[in-house]
Amino acid sequence: AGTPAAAQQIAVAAAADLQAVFPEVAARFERETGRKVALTFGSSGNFFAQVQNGAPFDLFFSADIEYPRRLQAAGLAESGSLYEYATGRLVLWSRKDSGIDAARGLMILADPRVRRVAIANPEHAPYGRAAVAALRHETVYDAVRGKLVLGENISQAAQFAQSGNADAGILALSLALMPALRDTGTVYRIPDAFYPPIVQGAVVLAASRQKEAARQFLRFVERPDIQQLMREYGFAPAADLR
Amino acid sequence: MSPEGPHRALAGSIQKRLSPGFALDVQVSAPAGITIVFGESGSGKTTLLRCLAGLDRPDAGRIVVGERVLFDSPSGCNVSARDRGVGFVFQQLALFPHLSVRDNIRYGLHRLSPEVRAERTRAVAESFRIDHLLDRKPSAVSGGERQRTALARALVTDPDLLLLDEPLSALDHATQSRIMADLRAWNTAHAIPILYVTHAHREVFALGERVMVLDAGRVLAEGTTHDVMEAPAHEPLAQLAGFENFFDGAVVARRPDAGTMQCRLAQAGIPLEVPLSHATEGEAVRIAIRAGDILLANQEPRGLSARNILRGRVRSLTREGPTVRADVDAGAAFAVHLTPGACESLRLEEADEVWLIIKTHSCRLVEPSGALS
Amino acid sequence: MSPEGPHRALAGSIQKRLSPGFALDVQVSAPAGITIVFGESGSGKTTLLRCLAGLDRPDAGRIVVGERVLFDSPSGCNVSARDRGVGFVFQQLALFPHLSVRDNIRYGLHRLSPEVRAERTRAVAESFRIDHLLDRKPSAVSGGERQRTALARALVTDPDLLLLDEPLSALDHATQSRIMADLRAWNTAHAIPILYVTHAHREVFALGERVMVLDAGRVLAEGTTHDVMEAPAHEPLAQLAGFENFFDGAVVARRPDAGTMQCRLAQAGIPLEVPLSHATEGEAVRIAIRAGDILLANQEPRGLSARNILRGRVRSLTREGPTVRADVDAGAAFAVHLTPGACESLRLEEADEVWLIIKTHSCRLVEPSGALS
Amino acid sequence: MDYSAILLSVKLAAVVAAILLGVGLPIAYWLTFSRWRWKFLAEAVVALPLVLPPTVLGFYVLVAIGARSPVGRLWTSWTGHGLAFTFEGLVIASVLYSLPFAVQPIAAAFSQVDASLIEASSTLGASERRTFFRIILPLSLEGVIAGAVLAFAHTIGEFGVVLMVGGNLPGATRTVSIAIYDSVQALDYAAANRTALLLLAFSFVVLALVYGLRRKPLVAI
Amino acid sequence: MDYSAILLSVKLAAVVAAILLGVGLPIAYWLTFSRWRWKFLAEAVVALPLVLPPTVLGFYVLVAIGARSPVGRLWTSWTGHGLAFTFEGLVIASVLYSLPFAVQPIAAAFSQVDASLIEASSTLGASERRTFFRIILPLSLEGVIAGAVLAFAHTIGEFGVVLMVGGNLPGATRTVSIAIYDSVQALDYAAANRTALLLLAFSFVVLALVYGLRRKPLVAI
Ligand SMILES: Nc1ncnc2c1ncn2[C@@H]1O[C@H](COP(=O)(O)OP(=O)(O)OP(=O)(O)O)[C@@H](O)[C@H]1O
Ligand SMILES: Nc1ncnc2c1ncn2[C@@H]1O[C@H](COP(=O)(O)OP(=O)(O)OP(=O)(O)O)[C@@H](O)[C@H]1O
Ligand SMILES: [Mg+2]
Ligand SMILES: [Mg+2]
Repeated sequence: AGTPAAAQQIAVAAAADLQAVFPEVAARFERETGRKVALTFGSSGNFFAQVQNGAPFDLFFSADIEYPRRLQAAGLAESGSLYEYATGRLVLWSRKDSGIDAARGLMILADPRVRRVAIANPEHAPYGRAAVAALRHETVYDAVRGKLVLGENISQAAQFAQSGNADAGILALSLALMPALRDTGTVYRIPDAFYPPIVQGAVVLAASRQKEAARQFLRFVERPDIQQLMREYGFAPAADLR
Repeated sequence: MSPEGPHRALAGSIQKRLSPGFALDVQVSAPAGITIVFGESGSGKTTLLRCLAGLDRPDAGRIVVGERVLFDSPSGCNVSARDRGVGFVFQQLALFPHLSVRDNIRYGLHRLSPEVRAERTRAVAESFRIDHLLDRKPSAVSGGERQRTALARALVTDPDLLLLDEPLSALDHATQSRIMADLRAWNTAHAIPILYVTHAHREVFALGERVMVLDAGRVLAEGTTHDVMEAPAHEPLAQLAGFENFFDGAVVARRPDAGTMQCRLAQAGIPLEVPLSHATEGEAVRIAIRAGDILLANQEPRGLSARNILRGRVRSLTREGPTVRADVDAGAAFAVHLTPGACESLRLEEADEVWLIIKTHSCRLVEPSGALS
Repeated sequence: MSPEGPHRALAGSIQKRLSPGFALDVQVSAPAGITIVFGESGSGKTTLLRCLAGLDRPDAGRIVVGERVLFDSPSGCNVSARDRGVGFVFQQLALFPHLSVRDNIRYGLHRLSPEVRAERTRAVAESFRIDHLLDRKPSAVSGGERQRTALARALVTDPDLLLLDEPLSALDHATQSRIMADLRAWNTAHAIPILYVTHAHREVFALGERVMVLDAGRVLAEGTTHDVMEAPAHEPLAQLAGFENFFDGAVVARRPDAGTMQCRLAQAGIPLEVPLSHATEGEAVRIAIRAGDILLANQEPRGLSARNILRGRVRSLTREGPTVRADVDAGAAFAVHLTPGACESLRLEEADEVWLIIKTHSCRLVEPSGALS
Repeated sequence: MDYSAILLSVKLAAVVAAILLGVGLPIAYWLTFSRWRWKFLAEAVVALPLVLPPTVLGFYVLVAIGARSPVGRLWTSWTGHGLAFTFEGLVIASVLYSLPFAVQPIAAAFSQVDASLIEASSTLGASERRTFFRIILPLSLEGVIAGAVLAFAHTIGEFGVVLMVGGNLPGATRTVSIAIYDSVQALDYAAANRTALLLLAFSFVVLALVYGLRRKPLVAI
Repeated sequence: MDYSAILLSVKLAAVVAAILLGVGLPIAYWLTFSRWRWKFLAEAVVALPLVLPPTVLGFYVLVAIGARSPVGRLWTSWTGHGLAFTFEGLVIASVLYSLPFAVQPIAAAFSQVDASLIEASSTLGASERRTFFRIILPLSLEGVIAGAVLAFAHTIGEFGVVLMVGGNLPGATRTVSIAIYDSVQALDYAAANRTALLLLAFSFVVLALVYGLRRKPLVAI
């Protein structure tokens, strides 16, 4: 990462749920600044481990604010750079041909016709934790518990539901808005109050050699027009819930 | 129904091209009993056996054992090796390396009851003197023991046709003789056709009622051991049959009434009386004489019926296995075999003057090499 | 420095246990030249060769070729097979199946320049008549051709010691004779020790200056071919050497001045004059007579120096390879070999009355089987 | 520590290895001894599952056995429940994915068996079946062991396919590889290390037993 | 379509297969011919990398060669840049992970070579090296091909280890398997299918070439 050409480019590690929106964000940034942005999507847990071992990223947009926080505490992220750039939102999604109308809310999951419910793994995925909280909130958790199948991440949970192997899935709104799901399923927006906010945080990494450019991108994401774009893709601005 | 009857005989015609330089093209017929397949290295003996066993597919031909058609190219019939009921001893043995000698032997007996298997295995192992090796792997027995194992493995299955590719080549004479006796006894009891490939004259005479001689993929001669080996028609055959003396000559006079002809050898003009043939006077002939058919005397013999008596001088005496070979110069060079006893009783020494006594009927007229092919 | 000198000789003592039932324990010494290793199947010939070549490690012993120690158990010296400079023809050939005949032959020549390799390969292939097969894989040549390839592969490397395990067993007599002549010429040119395992008497007499006879892992006899094969000390050795007649007898009278003893055979009390030995009067002896050393006459012979003349009757006449075997009942059963020529000139028929003529010195006194081991 | 996950993995790997031997031996046999001209194309196809990332292969399998596929429907009509997220589904996916590991070494070993031994067997009246079980298979033992070990170990370690088809159900489809992965993702490295160590130790013992107890390499004649 | 990812994968797989042949042949040779009593333990160790989930193995490799490890620091002091998240790092991780796929079939093939041919070679004065290259290796060709194919195909398809050690950096360590994975994760199935199909087609051609062009199976004498 030492060549001048590479110096022009900001390497961004981004949580998997940003896969829909970030290419657009990066494109706009490039258009405005002429700086290229290299996006890498993946599991936040993996990024955390990689950053600890010297991954050459300038910025880390995590799906879970816990990871950037820890990086900052360990001195691996620039102190004070932590920024809550968005909040994830949950939906209940079901295939149109499954005979289950997701719009009827989480209670439908207790229906015996619903045999499998896909969520992300609550052990390490924020959307999974939120899904469990929402189920608890609606007091269907005990009824649904035995029906849960766990995806490694929220994307995989979506694949379970979308392929029809799970009758319903508790997914990220950002995914439900993607054409593959939007056109084929029924959706229920789970109220924000049912689960603790899925606050997503970003940091500039301490090892970055172009911190100024990294900060610039971070500020760019803060801009109202970009936040609006994020909203269109299913994210709430972090400030909304604070 | 006599067990020797033609109903168990092998009859076949096989054509098979192996390389641009070699093609097998033979008619083979073998009654019950041992037929020796004889021929120089590379003459196609193994190929013939492989075709009969169904391991190689002939390009064309037909193979019948008894009433059973094993292969017939026009009709596309081709019985698989495993259903041919053929016992095969491979030249390279092909013992199963991971099985004990016992398991090798009883491998082909899987359709029989355990008791019968055990009994047959025991019996054949005993008769081939490998019963003390039954639990060893083939890698832990000697070359000759391996050969006996391979033979036992093929014989024990009671095949309808037995194909043996030099089965005794790695054995000492005593063991060979014992196994040949076993084989003869087996043959009497089973009366199936046996093709037996060998290079050893010893085995030819000891075992074979019939001989089939191959040369360059063709049948050079076929018939009883006596006819083929004693009266060979061609020089190559004569060489294979162990004739050592070959001479060019010309017919001087025919004596149809006596059944003889007078010839003159090209070398030194030696006169020789030979059996009558179709050759006309003046025609060139080729004469073959077996070294063992010539008698040696250390004084001029008198009053003998033999018409050919030549004077010569011993050039050298060499011991060759059980016989002594004398090279005698009698105008032409003659090789003569004697027993060591005869050699001693004649008190033969090199450079001695001797007389060669050659019976008329020991002189065979053969087609010279060139006339063939 | 004569090439026959002891400086190139092989000397060794080898002990090796293969199984509870078999152990090799031999002293071996072989000067430059061909030493035949002879012995029945399973007697340890291959094991001996493998130890010499460094393929098996003796339990104890010492192996020296010329001045060079190849193995010495006390000092722990054990030169690896590849550094022993030994040429080995395996009984099972062990040709490399993925290499052409040419590449097999030149495999051992990797240290030479390409021209020398090519030339040597060409020369040896020509002399073994496999030059037309050079481009084929071993699987596409005949058994005898494979054997010639294996021999060529070992000879071409110019070894310091040559170990041949039945190298000609799959060849016809004519090819055998040609290769034996080549081998004798090669031997003259190279003057290294050659150990040559064979079961064929033919090869023993044609090639060997010296013979070493193994039996059950021990050296039964050793010496010049003549001494070992003509005057065997034991009955087993005599059997291996091709003696066919064995008789029990007892000494009747010793005649030290004549160098003879008068004996009487246990069967039918037949009197027989034999060479003098240490046996005392009345002592039991075992007498061996080679079938080829007995002369047959069809009328009572007169004025012969031979002292043993027995009257008998022909029981059967059998053709055996190049000789005829007559079984004669002369009180005891005698096997007699004649040449076919002699047989015909005597006009022998079964049941004819004949006289057996046995020279005193054709009767060998041997230790009976039981006396051994 | 998640012992049930370890047990499940071992069970899965054993079942998969056993099935792969059952399926892999005939395939390897055909690949080795068939004289079909275009056989090499089939050989290439056998190796193909390998080049797909496991999760992607898993995704395709998920679609193929899913409720909407004919296979899935057939299975559901038989058993009353879907294939996905069941042990059976895991087995199918793992068998597919590990097939090349079993077939390739076995086929390679078969092709090294001396053809003359096969000929000898047939002249002794043995059926193809008997020749296979008594001659070809024992002489290829090393290759068969290699294939079985690769299939077994690989199934223990595989998690992409398993995750995709299994759905991480504790006790049913949560294998030890997923458990370790989850611990790593949850940044619980200590737990991950413990489980990994246990798994390694166990696997080591199993493999050492396999290698230690197998027969000595054979020497051909 | 991400051609650079395909290229990268092919390059990685080729380099890894080549290295695995270089490393795997001696290891397989030792495993086959060594007379060490405890050899079977070493055989078990060789198969061990397989039983760990790839991402977990990748995680351990990352820690082992990462910026904070001695290996990583040494490498950085030599080359000026880290080992993790580079092509070299990918190579190391993949070699480790695919080692058993190369070693096992090769060792199995070696053990089937007729011992008397090795003896014959040594009596002809050949060094161990020459015997290996001229006799053992060619006679084990099928097994070596199987090992190389498994290593190659497996490296193409592997993504757990590569993801962890490589970090999915476009152009540098984003292999085609990760690219397909990304497409599936982004629910862009059309893109995933296109890339997967292309990859399958390409791999099929490569494998068919390998199998079609290899020499006929040899028949031992
Ligand atoms: N690996 C082994 N383990 C146990 N016994 C063996 C082993 N190899 C050979 N033997 C036995 O040792 C004896 C000698 O074997 P060797 O191969 O040296 O005999 P040979 O004289 O070469 O016989 P042949 O003429 O039949 O080849 C035989 O009885 C054989 O059964
Ligand atoms: N697969 C093959 N391809 C081409 N030529 C072959 C093949 N197999 C054998 N030959 C050739 O065919 C001829 C006959 O071979 P075959 O093995 O039948 O001879 P043979 O009579 O058994 O000889 P031997 O006594 O040496 O065993 C030989 O010249 C040999 O070189
Ligand atoms: Mg042959
Ligand atoms: Mg031997």
